[in-house]
Amino acid sequence: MTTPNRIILDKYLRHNKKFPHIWCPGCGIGIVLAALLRAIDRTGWTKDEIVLVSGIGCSSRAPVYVDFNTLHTAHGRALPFATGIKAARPPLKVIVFTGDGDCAAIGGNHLIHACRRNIDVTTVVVNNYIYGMTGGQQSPTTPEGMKATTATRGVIDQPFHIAELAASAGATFAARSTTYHAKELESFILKALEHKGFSLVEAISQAPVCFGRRNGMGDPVEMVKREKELAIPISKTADMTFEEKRDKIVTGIIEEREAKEWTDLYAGVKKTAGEE
Amino acid sequence: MTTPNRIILDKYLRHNKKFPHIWCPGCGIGIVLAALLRAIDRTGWTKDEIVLVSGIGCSSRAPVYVDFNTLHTAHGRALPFATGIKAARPPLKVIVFTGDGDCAAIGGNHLIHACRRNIDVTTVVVNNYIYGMTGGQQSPTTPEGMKATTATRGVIDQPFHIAELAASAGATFAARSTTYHAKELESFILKALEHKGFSLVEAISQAPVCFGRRNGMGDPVEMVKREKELAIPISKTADMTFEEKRDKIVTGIIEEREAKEWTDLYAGVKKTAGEE
Amino acid sequence: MAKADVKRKVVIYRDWCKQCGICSTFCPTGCIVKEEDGYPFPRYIEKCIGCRLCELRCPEFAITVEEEAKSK
Amino acid sequence: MAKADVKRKVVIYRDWCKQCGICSTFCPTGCIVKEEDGYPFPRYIEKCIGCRLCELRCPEFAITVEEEAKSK
Amino acid sequence: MYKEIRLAGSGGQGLITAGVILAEAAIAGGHEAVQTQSYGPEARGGASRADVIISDEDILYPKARKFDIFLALTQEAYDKFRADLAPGGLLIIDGDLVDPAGDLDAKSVHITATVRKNFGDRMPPNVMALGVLQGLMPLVSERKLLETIKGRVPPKTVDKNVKAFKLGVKLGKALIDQPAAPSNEADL
Amino acid sequence: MYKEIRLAGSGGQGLITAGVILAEAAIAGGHEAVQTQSYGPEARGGASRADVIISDEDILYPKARKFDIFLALTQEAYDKFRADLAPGGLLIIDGDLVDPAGDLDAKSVHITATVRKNFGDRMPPNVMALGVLQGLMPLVSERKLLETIKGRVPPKTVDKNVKAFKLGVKLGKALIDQPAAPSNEADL
Amino acid sequence: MKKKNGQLLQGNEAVVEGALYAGCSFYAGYPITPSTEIAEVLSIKLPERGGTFIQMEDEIASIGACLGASLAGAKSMTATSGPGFSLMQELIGYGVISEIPMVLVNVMRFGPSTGLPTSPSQGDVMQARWGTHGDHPIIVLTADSVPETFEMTVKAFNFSEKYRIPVILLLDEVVGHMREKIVLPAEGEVKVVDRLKPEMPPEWYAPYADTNTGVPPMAAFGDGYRHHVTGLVHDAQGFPTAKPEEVISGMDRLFSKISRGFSEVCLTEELYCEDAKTIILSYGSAARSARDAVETLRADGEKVGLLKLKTLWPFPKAALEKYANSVETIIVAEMNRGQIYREVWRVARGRWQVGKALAPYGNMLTPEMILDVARKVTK
Amino acid sequence: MKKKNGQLLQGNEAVVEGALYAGCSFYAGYPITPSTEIAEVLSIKLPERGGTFIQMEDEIASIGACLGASLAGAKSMTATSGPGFSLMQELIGYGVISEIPMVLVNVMRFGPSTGLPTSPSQGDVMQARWGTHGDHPIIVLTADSVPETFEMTVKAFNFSEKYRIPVILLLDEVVGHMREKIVLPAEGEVKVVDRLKPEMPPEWYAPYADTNTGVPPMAAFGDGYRHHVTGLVHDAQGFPTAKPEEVISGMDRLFSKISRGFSEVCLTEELYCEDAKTIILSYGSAARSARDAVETLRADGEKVGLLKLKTLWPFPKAALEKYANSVETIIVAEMNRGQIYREVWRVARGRWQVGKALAPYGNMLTPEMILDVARKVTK
Ligand SMILES: Cc1ncc(C[n+]2csc(CCOP(=O)(O)OP(=O)(O)O)c2C)c(N)n1
Ligand SMILES: Cc1ncc(C[n+]2csc(CCOP(=O)(O)OP(=O)(O)O)c2C)c(N)n1
Ligand code: SF4
Ligand code: SF4
Ligand code: SF4
Ligand code: SF4
Repeated sequence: MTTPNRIILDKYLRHNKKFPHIWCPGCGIGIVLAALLRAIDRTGWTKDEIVLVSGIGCSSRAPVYVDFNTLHTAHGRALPFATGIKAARPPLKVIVFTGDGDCAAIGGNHLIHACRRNIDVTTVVVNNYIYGMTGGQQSPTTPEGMKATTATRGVIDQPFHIAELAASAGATFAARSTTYHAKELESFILKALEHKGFSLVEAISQAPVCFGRRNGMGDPVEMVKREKELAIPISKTADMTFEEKRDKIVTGIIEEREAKEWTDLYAGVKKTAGEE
Repeated sequence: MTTPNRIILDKYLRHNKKFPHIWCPGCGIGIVLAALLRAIDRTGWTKDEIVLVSGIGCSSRAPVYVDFNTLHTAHGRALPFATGIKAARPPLKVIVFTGDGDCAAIGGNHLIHACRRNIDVTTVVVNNYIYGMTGGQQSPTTPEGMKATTATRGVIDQPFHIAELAASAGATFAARSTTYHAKELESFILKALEHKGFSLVEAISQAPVCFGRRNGMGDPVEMVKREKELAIPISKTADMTFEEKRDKIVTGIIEEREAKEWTDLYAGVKKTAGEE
Repeated sequence: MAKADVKRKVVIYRDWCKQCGICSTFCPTGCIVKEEDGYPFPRYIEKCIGCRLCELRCPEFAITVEEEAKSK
Repeated sequence: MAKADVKRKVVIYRDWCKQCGICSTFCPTGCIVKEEDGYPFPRYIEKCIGCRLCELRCPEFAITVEEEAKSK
Repeated sequence: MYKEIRLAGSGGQGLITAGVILAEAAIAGGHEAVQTQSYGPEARGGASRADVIISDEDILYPKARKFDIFLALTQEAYDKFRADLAPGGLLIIDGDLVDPAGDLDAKSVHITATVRKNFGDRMPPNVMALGVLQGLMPLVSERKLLETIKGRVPPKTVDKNVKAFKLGVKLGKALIDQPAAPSNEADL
Repeated sequence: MYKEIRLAGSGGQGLITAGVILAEAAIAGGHEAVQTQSYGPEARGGASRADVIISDEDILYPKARKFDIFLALTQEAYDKFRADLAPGGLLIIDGDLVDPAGDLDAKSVHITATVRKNFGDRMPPNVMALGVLQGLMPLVSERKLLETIKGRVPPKTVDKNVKAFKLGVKLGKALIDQPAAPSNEADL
Repeated sequence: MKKKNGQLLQGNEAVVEGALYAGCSFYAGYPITPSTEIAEVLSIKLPERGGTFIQMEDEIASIGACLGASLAGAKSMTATSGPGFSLMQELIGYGVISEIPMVLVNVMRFGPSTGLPTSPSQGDVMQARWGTHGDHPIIVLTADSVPETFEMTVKAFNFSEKYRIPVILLLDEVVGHMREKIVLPAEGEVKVVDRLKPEMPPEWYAPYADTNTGVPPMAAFGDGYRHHVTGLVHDAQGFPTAKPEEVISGMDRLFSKISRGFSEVCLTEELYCEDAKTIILSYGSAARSARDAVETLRADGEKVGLLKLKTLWPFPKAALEKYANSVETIIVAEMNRGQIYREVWRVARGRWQVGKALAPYGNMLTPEMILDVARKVTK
Repeated sequence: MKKKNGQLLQGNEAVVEGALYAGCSFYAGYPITPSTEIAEVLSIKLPERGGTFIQMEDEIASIGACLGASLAGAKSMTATSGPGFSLMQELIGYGVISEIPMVLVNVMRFGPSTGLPTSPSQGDVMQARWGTHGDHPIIVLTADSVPETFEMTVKAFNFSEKYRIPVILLLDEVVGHMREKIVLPAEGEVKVVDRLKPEMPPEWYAPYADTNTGVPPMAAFGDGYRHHVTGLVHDAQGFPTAKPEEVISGMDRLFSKISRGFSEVCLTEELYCEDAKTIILSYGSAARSARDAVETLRADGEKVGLLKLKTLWPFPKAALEKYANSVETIIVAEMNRGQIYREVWRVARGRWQVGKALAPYGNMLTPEMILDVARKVTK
């Protein structure tokens, strides 16, 4: 009988890779990856037409485990590579799997420009509020006051809200969910995959070893509970002030609109040019 | 008698520089620079405490003409330099003068992160919708359908709206005006200078040679008229749809809020650390 | 197939499980419990309602919830 | 000082002027006109209301609008 | 033949195009030609100049150094480069825009004014300038030049430009009082 | 004296700290010491190992190659590095976690279990392991070791760690049946 | 629109023509003087032929998109100048270790930093060899004329496809901006190399396996050969490894695939070298002045030859070795402070003297400047 | 907290101590293994002393912020590893041409690209010299132990301030991560150099004027000496220029200010070189193995010496020249494919042979590997 995980195990995991995977016990990256794989399965796409692209980071290690065309680029550069792949061969389904640092720190410019271009790439960001792979430094999403190895007295910068930022840069689909809401997460990712244009799903995730421990957040279970408690659907935030929303995790579809997609438009340019 | 321009001439222009300046006849950069200088004059700041920082581009050539501490950095990098200056010596008044390409193309990541950090730097962007210095290539703000040397069949990407993008990245002051509205522009810049935290003023400006000519927009006068016609104050846009606003220039203060500023917060960190 | 007609099996692949405790904690029925040795175990399998939350939330792909028609 | 008491002078520094036409076009009173040679000139100085728009919009820092109390 | 030609003026006068046309016509006529141009500190408007070297042998060093022909359409260009004209070289100026201050060698033509008068404000003087040059000292065949002009100017302006060129040739020929350096390439 | 020591186990057992303490105490005692550690493919959790070289002369090559002492707190560590123990070297294992499979040289102690029993789950076994080592083969003065421990463990845990260390020393001493390589550095 | 007598083309336009001839179907770039014309012309021509032009947000994104497009099967190219070239360095290394073909054109201007942005220079020669971190092989070509620019652009694509490596075409501003005569070859006249595609069944495909050339076949994403690509050191399957034997064989193959091709890759042109006591070694636009000087000297009866480099890296050592017993002095003529000059000393090993004729101030090296140096030597 | 017998410190921590000792008051950086500890420890210690630590969005921003802070008067530093170092290349050139002091630490790991991110390597040696576009001078220091790391960090600041140039401290992972004994000097014990400030009235100040050292005094923004700073070639006032004479004098001064300081800047250590027929030349952690090997060989009666480089660039040629008449072979021992090895051939000019003992696979070079090579030579 095929349960979701059976499908993942049989169809999508690379059998020549070493499992369990490298992520720390209880780290949420695996939950996000599983949600992505279930969503992919629901699209009906073949593995040959899917390209999974990442940068560098714990989350960016995901592609190695899964049996698609997989590409582990340099830190922050997943989106330019993805853009090149999609622009050069539009029938490919291009998905980026990235972390908050990879995508919003060093990769921030590529993120906003991919949004602006509205190119048909789906980005799944594992936002664990920290740089995991390098051992727990502040990230652009670390909430104010939290501790990190480079902010032992607490972070003083404002954090980015990745989904909102993406929307305001031009992304035509942007949503946020958490590893606690694994099913909702899956459904948002599915919507994102099926959306024509640039889409982004921000998955709030626990990083027990490199973030939770330092901030006294308890074990992975406590961290997942926290996600449950802090989550508030966007539909309920209309009357909330900035301050009230500040410590919440606003979940839901932040942006969804139709707009012409880049490769479609470029196909038009080719057509005109060819006829000139 | 001291008229605004007399003040500029006597007090702020570098007398050993060659005038008229290098900008093409009718180009709006000089109008934006003049507005900045008038606003600076109104702050009462001394020239010694002001640092004017730019990147590379026609607009980024401004600092060379004015008698402050001036810094002409590399393409896109004005904000990191400005951040270093401000963080290292907070009493300095740090102002960035940049172009749409410099600030929102190659410099886009620095822009959103300076906004996020809410560091007390004022950025004045001359948005002329084009890369001027390199001769008229598409910029991230070039409106869809417009022509550029690298988009002779018309731009297909969505444009950034810099002030809105800055606000959503965390800027605590963001405003937009045009060279036609030189007085309003001056007043927004003054507000930005006096604002504590990261502030940005987007100045829509005509680039007759590298943009207007290619797009049949007529001479500088025609281009300035266009600004007048397309401008619509933000107060009147509440009920407008995305499509309706699309071709307009929304002017006014897009964002203005109070939030703790980075160097102030860091002063707190120093205090705590020193007492530990 | 009516619920009552279904027989469930919660298979936990111990070789991959890192004992994070997520499945047992969030199992809405208390079917899975964390054993002495730290590993989860579907001790009260009869309580299982087949919601698959354990399966979806396991970071290790280590759980599958299998259902079979009950042989009457 | 009442407006009528003021004498205005619109000084255009021709060496810096690039003849873009902005000042003359947007002068609300028609005081400045573009001459044959392409340069602006405050031909109808008496119309000038001292709004300084020409000064503020000149990209070349080439205009100053000066005011003096009229000698009665 | 080995000739270095400099066409100098300001951006918008179309002198780069003129240089390109000249070089292209030379190639079409079986010569070697190299065209270079100067860029200011930035790739923007302002002063502009195009150099062409036409030769019957391989052109190695590609930059003009002592030009045989110098056409100056602005005072700035004239002042800057006059000294680099080879002794006995041909100097053409737009007499309305350049004051040669007693420079007796200068052949003065009213190019810009003639263009304006005949074709209006928006027409650049470049093609007529080429005509003048051709009239004075033909370096390449007139037929090749005309063909090249037709290929290089905006399609809608072909007729006007052909006319301008021919007018230029006339102006040029009229200037020949006694050809200082008679060209034997006239009938290439 | 020239001794290479490897302390190996998994992340969270605090073996890097143990290595640092050992090296620091050696320095405080007037020796030279170098401490190095391995990093996996990333700077993250997982396997962990700390090497210490203690010597009375300059230590040039800084990496341990044939260790005189090897402490293994996990099976993985034991399997991976057993072969690199110098002949006659001292091998200490946590008997509850490592199966030495008939390795007769292994000195087996119940470090982790003893720590758990006495100090609870959250206490790492590192300092007790140092005690065991000290009991078995003192390389540096016990006083210096204790001082260093006090300076390197979290302030709130100093007392517990001192106790753990002393308990370790006891466990270690108890293991000495007939000291295979008697140490004459005991009273440094 | 081929012309009988050839046509007038700018160096940058010749890059465009060469790229299209070689089958380039993807360009991503960010404008910068003096390379911008390459982007501008391609933005018009690529879509006419079904190819794709995309302007990216910066140079890092530009090379990233090119590498991505190449992985998707396209022959891709970007062009830039010094500042952008510096920014691309990290991903050049990515292309090398992941063995992704692409062509990177750097039309050099005077640096460091913004320097003199419209002045010619050959200041990025050593950077092209060493600019990215870590040991790595690289292929760097150059050209001294418009026709040679076309030729070397095609070669750049050919080498990049054949050896699975980013190839750098290093032009100088003079060559990039000058217009001269070129007779464009007809289709099929010049050899065009396409990358080797795998023919085995997908299960057997190892994207980084050793082969008899050292270059494994390359499947495009979407071709049914699902595989993994990473900038980490990887095994033959493309998966990360730190096993010493796999690191050694993987890294060694990376270098040896190029060294096995040295004789094909190292291109030079020689003139009067056989009996030369003095050889002037030059490349790019400086080589035009060098040839001018050599012709003058030969006319004066001096035994002087010209060795022109068309490949800068790997350094064409063998071409110099050939004359090790006959030449007394090699004068390096270049537009920088002596970058290839250093290299010539390195390979000299005391067998010949090395002189230099340099133009390191954003100026063009003239024949006279070379003659001055050469005459001192030959005297 | 100074300890009598010294204290145990990690190499990266020694960088921190050296920086603080030298007066560093500003750090901007982006984490990367194996340099991250430098940032982490400074993030704690800098604010305790009134200094500023800021984590930037990437490495480009990090070096940009450091250059800005330096212009505002702070001694500033950043630290990174290969990938970040590649990204910083453009702005290194900016610092050089604009003459802005700062220290850039690169704790090398194995490349190219992500490579083997926790494995040691000395693969960025040539990149440190040539990584940015255009001809430029640079100072690159290295260290082989924790105490030397402290010493060279202080020197890096001193040279950067004295010569107004970014100084690169090139460490390898082994040195960065090992802990060993160090006796930290008391305040005043080691010389600390501060930048020369202008003393003339502001109207007379020319920020890029020639002086008797070639290094003009440097005013900080806010000191009342309003001036212009640009990455374009500039005149003595700092304003852009393309006038040949100004380009020549400006660029020449940029190089000559460093060459005038060669004897001070080029640091080496020598052991048994006087009578050596074979010299082992090494640096960084490889030099520890080299010394080990040399001691063994001397004990065996071989005439072998050690030449340890503490300065990599400018290449300390004079230290080799000294033995040009006595040495027969110089063996270069390094952890790459022979980067300094090439350089030693370059300066050899046929006077000595050059051998190599390399560890180019992310491994540490051992004394045995060096002995193997050396014994073949000495035999
Ligand atoms: C150019 C460059 N800079 C820095 C690094 C070091 N680095 C690797 S991963 C990482 C951060 C990863 O954080 P994130 O993207 O949030 O992923 P996570 O590990 O938390 O999943 C950093 C800084 C690098 N590899 N390359
Ligand atoms: C790293 C780098 N890439 C590209 C360039 C080339 N370049 C100089 S200015 C410019 C664009 C300027 O556009 P914008 O900032 O809009 O200013 P404008 O000239 O329109 O005022 C570009 C692409 C450069 N100098 N450096
Ligand atoms: S280091 Fe952090 S992000 Fe990485 S696997 Fe562990 S918990 Fe997850
Ligand atoms: S399927 Fe639901 S009820 Fe059954 S064990 Fe899993 S979480 Fe518990
Ligand atoms: S001040 Fe006003 S009215 Fe007077 S000339 Fe200027 S624009 Fe016209
Ligand atoms: S606005 Fe200024 S530059 Fe333009 S025409 Fe008037 S005075 Fe001249």
